[in-house]
Amino acid sequence: MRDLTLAMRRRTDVLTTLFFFIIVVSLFPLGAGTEKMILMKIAPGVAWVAALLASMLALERLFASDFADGTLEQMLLTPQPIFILVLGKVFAHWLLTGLPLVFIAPLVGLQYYLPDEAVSTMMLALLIGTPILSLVGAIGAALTLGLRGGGILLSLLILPLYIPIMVYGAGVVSASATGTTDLQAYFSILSGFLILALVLSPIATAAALRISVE
Amino acid sequence: MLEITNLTCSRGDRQLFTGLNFSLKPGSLLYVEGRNGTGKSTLLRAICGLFLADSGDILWDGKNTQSLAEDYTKEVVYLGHHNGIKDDLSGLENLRISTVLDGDDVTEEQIWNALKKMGLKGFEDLPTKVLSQGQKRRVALARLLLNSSKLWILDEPFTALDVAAVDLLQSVIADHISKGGMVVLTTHQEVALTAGQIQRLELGKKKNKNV
Amino acid sequence: MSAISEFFHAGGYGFYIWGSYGAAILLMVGELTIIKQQYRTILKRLSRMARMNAAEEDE
Amino acid sequence: MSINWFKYSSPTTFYPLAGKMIPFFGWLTALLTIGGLYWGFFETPDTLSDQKEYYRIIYIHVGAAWMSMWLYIMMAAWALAGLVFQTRLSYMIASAIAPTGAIATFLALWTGAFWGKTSWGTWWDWDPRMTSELILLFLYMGYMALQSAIDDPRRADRAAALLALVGLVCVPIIFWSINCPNPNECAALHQTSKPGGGNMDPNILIAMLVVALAFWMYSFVAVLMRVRNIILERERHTTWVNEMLEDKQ
Repeated sequence: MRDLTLAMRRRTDVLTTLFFFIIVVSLFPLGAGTEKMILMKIAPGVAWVAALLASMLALERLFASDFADGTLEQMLLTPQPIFILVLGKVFAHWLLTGLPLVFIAPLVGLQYYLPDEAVSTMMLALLIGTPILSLVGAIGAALTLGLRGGGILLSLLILPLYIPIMVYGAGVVSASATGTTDLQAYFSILSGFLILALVLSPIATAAALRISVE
Repeated sequence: MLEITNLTCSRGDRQLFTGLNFSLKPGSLLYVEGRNGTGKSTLLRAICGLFLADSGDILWDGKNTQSLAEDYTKEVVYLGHHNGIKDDLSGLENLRISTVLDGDDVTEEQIWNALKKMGLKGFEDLPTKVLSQGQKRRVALARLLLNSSKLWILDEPFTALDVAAVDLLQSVIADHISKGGMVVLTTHQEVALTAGQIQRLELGKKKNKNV
Repeated sequence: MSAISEFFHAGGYGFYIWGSYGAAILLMVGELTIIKQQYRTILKRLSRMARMNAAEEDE
Repeated sequence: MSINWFKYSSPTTFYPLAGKMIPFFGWLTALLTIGGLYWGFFETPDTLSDQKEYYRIIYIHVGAAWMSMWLYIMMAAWALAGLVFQTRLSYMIASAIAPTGAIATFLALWTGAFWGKTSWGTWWDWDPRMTSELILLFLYMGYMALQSAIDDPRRADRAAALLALVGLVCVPIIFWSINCPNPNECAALHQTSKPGGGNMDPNILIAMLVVALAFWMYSFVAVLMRVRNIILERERHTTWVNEMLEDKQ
């Protein structure tokens, strides 16, 4: 799709997000002490908070450039249903910010002494969870389009909505790190969230875009 | 056929116009006049569906445009203050994307021809950020040549264009109207429009006249 | 100890109880006062604007 | 002929109507507060089985907590009405509810902290209910922040309304996720530290309900007063506002 070709021309964005994630994750041990037990305990939470923030970072620009040069107006006027276009954009956002985090997750596991099963659990959880972050975030990005201080406002609006994903995303990693094997329920809930977000978020985002473009 | 009945629009706390009525038949041009801030752009955006009017209806062939949704946007091409082109992409890529999104079946060759006709020969595959304002405008206007939509809504299409390009655009508009198309446009420049049936609508007066 | 001070003492929990009730009264009365204040300033400003407009029309 | 339900949805007719309703709800608030608190302080025992006199915080705590949630639902409902019917008044009411809702939420947290200090020995605990209230406060803040960040009132109204609806969809999910972070043993986490259920003194229950009702009436007063402000502010260019101003002079 269009957004991918466009996004590929700004490859540095991917690296920025990725390095942001790595830096945030690396800072925690320096602040909280490098004791193995503590690190293992906070690892899931840290990884998810860093993922939330990294995903927020690029959200602000999700529709901003299209808004500025008028292509967003044009997209709203095409005979394509808007939610398809929104899905395309969100998918591009996820490919560039969410997917890299999944692959970088083993590094977190290394830094925080996580057992192997926990690392693979974390990768799977991030794989399901990060698209939800992109989807929900898109609503906020559409609402704060073109506003002064939109980035800060965006985090104020969206971060509370991220809580459930973080609770279960981090919960499943903790559970797996402490040796629980029954993780099915966590993944069912996360997948449920994903389906819900896939259905509702593009509609809400499309409505928000219409409001903001006016 | 485009019909506007009892349209009322406001921006912020201010009411721009109320109870606006007019209709536009195939093969005619509507020239929206008025001073700055009288709601010309808003009216145009309301017609194409980007702006939600306070009240009133916009009918396309007798049907409400809001319920027609995609069936209506298919028939409309809008060109606003922004060119709606991506700086990072070339003129060629920009047009290819917009034609795909518009659902028009356009060949690569047609795009080259359209750009050539707009006087952009040799600039086709440069990123548009290296082009001048007028050249960017021409890329945007090239969309008109590739589009099969009936209704053109042009907000200040003549800005940033040189004399030759103004003439060219005029002939393009005239051509579209002679083929039974409709054009709604605003302009601050006094441009001699030669196209067939011309209607004028002046905004910002106490009563809206329909000539 | 009189009955009233005993009542306010509330078995040693006076601070907590009156801390809660005090906050409630403060916030609610405060909210209403602020709205009332806003109302007055809006009215004042609007009537000033109306007078200004009337003066302009007279000229 | 059918009744014109939309008659009162116009700010012009609603403004004087609200003005007439405010004193009515005001008196109701005062009456219910005095009645409820009298009942709660003088007709109830000083000590419950495990709680001492501090349990009297309950009257305002529960009232505020109920109102905070109810007001959010009402706010989202008016927002929805605004988006569906395109009535400006609905947006105005929705945005008038937000600050009162935020205050109720804050009050619930504040009184909760005082209660927590006496009953659990700590000002703050990551108790699911308190955490939920905190999140609710964030949602109110987000709504107000978005509304005030947008200069164009039309866009502000509609964007904030959409946000309220999105919040409404997410609220149950958020609360539920806080309540049972471990889906395998959800029920075990439910706290029963508050005096509730079957063994509550009926007098306390009555007082609690009456005070909660007083809170409700109070929020009517505050919201109606604020709506009047918003109407005046937004409609200042219209003739009816100017005529009304002339009448007052």
